[in-house]
Order: sequence, then C-alpha cells, then structure tokens
Amino acid sequence: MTYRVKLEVFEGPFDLLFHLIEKNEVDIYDIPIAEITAQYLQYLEDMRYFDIEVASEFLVMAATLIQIKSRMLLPQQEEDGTEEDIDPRQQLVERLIEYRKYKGITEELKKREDKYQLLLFREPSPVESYVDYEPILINIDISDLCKAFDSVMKRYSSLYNEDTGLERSIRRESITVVDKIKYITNRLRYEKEVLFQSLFGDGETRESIVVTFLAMLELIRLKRIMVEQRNTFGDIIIRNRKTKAGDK
Amino acid sequence: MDKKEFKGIIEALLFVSGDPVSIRDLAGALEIEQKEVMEIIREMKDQYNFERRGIQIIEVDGHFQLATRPEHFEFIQRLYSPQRKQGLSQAALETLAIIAYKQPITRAEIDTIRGVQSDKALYTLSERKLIQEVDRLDTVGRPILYGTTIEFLRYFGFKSIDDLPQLLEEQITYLDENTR
Amino acid sequence: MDKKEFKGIIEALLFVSGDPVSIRDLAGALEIEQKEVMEIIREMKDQYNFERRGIQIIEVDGHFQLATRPEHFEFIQRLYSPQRKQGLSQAALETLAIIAYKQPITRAEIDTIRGVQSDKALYTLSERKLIQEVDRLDTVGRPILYGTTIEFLRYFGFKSIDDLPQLLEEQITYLDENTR
Repeated sequence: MTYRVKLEVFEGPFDLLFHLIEKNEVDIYDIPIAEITAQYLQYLEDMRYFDIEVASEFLVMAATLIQIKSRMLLPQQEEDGTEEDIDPRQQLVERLIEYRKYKGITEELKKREDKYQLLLFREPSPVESYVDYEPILINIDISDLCKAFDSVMKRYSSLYNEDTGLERSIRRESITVVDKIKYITNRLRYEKEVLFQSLFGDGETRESIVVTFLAMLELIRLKRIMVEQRNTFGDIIIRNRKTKAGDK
Repeated sequence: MDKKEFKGIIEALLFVSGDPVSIRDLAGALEIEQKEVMEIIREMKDQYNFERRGIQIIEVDGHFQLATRPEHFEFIQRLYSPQRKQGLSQAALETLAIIAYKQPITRAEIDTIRGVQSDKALYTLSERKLIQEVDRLDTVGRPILYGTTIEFLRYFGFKSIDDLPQLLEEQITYLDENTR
Repeated sequence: MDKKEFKGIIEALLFVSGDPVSIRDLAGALEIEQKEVMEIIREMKDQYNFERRGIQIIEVDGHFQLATRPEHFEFIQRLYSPQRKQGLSQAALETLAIIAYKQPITRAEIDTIRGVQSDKALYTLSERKLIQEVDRLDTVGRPILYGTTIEFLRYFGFKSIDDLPQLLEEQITYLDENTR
C-alpha cells in the first residue's frame, strides 16, 4: 500500500516540535516527552521514506529528546539534598518558548506582508519638468560660456601677442551691477515678464552684458526674481518671484 | 496661507515625488515648522481615510509617501496587472522576526533561536534590502551584527522601528496569556 | 458600490498610471458605463477644485491624468532645490567653452589653449554629462576626442550641435566688436 501523504515541511527541529505539541494539544510546560519523542522520530522516518534529506539539526534534536527521555526514566538522585529536582525538559522548554515568540511574530509579519504588497506607489515625476530654471540650477548660461571662451582665448593670445595686454589696461569702468539690478527691477515693476534676451539692447558693450548677467544672478540669489524656461528650447523669461505667503 | 493651502501643497509635493519625502524637506518647502507639518499631515491622513480616497499617506521613519489602498488593488490589477512580488519564505520571515526584535544580532544567535542554520535566509533578506550589517561584534572573527532597514519598515507597513518592539511584545504577552 | 467608492478607485487608477488613462479603460476596470465614468470624473474635478487640492484631473482627448496645479509649482521647485547642482568652476566653464566651440578636441589641445592642465575640469564635465568621448585620434596613444552631449544642448537650449559653434561665434564676434 502506497501512502501518498504530502509530508509537511518544517523549518527546523523547533518548528517540528512545536507542531507536535500543538497537534497533541499538550502543555508546553509539561511535555509528555516519551510520546512526543516517538512522534518526532516517526517524522524523521517519514522523511527518509520520502527521500527527504534529514538535516543534521533534526538528528541532534532527536538525540536530545532521547537523552531527556532516559533522564526522566532514571530514578531521581537526591544525594545533594535538594528537594526539587531540575526538570530535564527545562532547557528544551525554554528554547521552545523563545522560538514560539518569533513564530507568532512571523505570522504577524506574513499578514502584514500580504496587506502591504497590495499598496502601489507612483513613479517620481521627472525633476526636469519642475526644475528647468536652468540658470538657477547651475548659474551659467550661454553668455557665461562665451565669456569664459573669450577670456581664455584672450589669455591664450596674450601669451603670444603683447597688444592685447595693452588694450586691457585702458578699459574703463562704466556700469555697475547695482545699476543693472535697478534696471531689471525697474522693468519688472511695469512688465509682468521680461524676456532675458530683451535685457541686452543693441550696441551693448561686453561689460554691460556681463554686468547685466551678474545682476540677474544676484537677483536670483536674493530670490527677488524667477527665471523660467517653459519649454526646453523656449525663451528665458524673468519674473518677479511670487511671494504667495504674503510679503511679511 | 491657510491650512487648506498647506494641505494642497503637501499633496502636490508628495504626488510629484513619488518616493518618500522627509518631514524636513516638507517643512523646508513650506517654510513652516516640522511640528506644524506633522499636525497638518495627521489631519490629511484622517481626511483621506474618512473620505475613502483612492490614495493614502503612509509614514516610514519620518518620511511620507502617497500610496494606493490595498482594497483597490484588484481594480488596479484589472487595468495594469502589476506583478505581485513573491512573498518571503517561512524561513526568511522567521529570521527577519528574530532580527527585528533582537537587533543587533549575530548569525550564531539567530541559528540558536531557530535551531537551524540561517545562511540562506540571511542572504535573501540582504538581497531584498530588508536587513543590513549594522556593526561587527568585537570578538574572535568579528561576526556581523544584523539589523533591519527602512525598507523593512516600509515592506511591513511599520511607521518606525519604535512601533515594532511594542507590537511584538504585545503579541508575546498575548500569546503567553492565552497558552498558559 | 457607491459613488464614493468609484471615486476612490478612479483616483487610485489615475495615481498609479502616471500616463493619461482612457475613459474606456476606466469604465472597463470599474465595470460601469463610460457615461457614468464621465459623470463621476466631472464631480471629482469639481471636488478637487473646490477643496483646492494639490492635484487636479486634467483631460486630454478622452484621457484623464492627475497633475499638480500651477500655483504649487514654486513649492515643488523648493523641494527639489536642495538637490540643486553646484555651479561650474571657472576652469570647468572655460574647458566646456573650448570643447563646445572647437569640438572634437583632445585634452592636449585644451591644455595648450588654457595654459594649464584640464584633467579635473574634464572629469567634472563628464560627470555632469556635459561632455563625452566622441572619437579617438588616430595618432600615437590614440588620444580621446571630446565633444559636447545632448544634455549640453538641452541645458543651453540649443536645437542641434550645428547651431552651437555658429551661435557661439556670433556671440563672441558680437562681444568682441563691442569691446574692442
């Protein structure tokens, strides 16, 4: 007769023991050790029958159970005069109880896992769609790039050409950043939005362009203006920074 | 700005982020105190629940995130059929329970409690970022001390690590009372 | 199922999707008529607006999508601002300008123009994905030829790489004419 029972799988000897204790409805503090040991050994037999490799931990526990059983059969020695004997099962019970704590928690975790697996989240919105204030982002723009190129080329040519050095020394101070800040804020007082490009009139000197740009950066830094590029390739627009929270 | 406005902004911020947002970042964006943010979010949570909204605010370790509700999963599945991740094995859950409660803890200690080797379970749990090496013991071999991660909290819906021992302890007391 | 429940589910569906969801799909998931879905969404829109929520439902061609509101834009930016990138150093800026204008170009050429070594600058620019290796010169050591990236174009609002040298040239000529 083939008996085709699916053998329950246990995580370890404690798992199996705990199962046997529950199945037999016995008190964990007063385990009928002979009975439980017999069932435990039977289970190991079944495992062999099903060609399941019996992990060494199961065998160690089997030995422990048999040892406890034999100690319980031995007459109690009272040579040292102690009244109450130490129950040979005590250590095992303690470990079982410790294990049981986590067994309970495991079930709770399983329940929570089932529930929270059903929660779905949202992919983060691409940052670019919210932060395309690129001048704020890294504080450089095309004119910075040109400026940098210009200066490096100047430096480069000055290494080979004395003239440029002379030219630099007679350059005169004209417009200040403060002037340009005034200019920009003034325009923003009357215009809701100012095109970045429109800040540079025809015939603007290079200093003027740089100073205007520095003024703009300063206003961004001071959070006085916002610079916005609505489309990736769109115009750069300067606006007063809205202080929705109410101006103080 | 009134509270309603703040609520709207917080909703927008959490919506855009998708990922958990720290209370610090929220307070920074709103330019108000963290305490105030907490209070507003608490109200929002209640409102969302009361109105049986399609989204809820979940809290993990001082971070907030929008998520759907478990009861709507079925409908979402109809439309998108999201794959449910394979749940953790019994061994992994057991190991995780022990780590959660006893952290920081070495593998040897876990093995002793479980009565079996936990190598494989520890590997799985590390892979899924539910546990991490938090330290090493100052003894021979400097064994690794394991602890749980923020992902662990999120995975099981715990607000913070402090929620955990309490919940576990309650359970143990409950179990003990009901089995003695 | 009551209307509130439907609203919750629609919110959840739109939340998870991110992309616009067609009315047909919504009706399918809810197993109700499209007409009914339309009506519910109309109510939802009104509610969202009335309650000044952080999200709104936008409609495009029979598709629906959740989105934030323009008036919250500023706060969302603030949230992202801690992650703002650092400005580029003068060295990096110079190097970038040379590469933009003279690409493809080797490091040796850049070093010659700048009069100093540009290793660090090149590294930073690569990290920021503003430059890339476009080719290698067919000489001894096969030196790398650097060029700018698509990110670089996007960043500065150029439509194509062809616009770039021209534009730069114009600007520089313009600068030069007005300062000399």
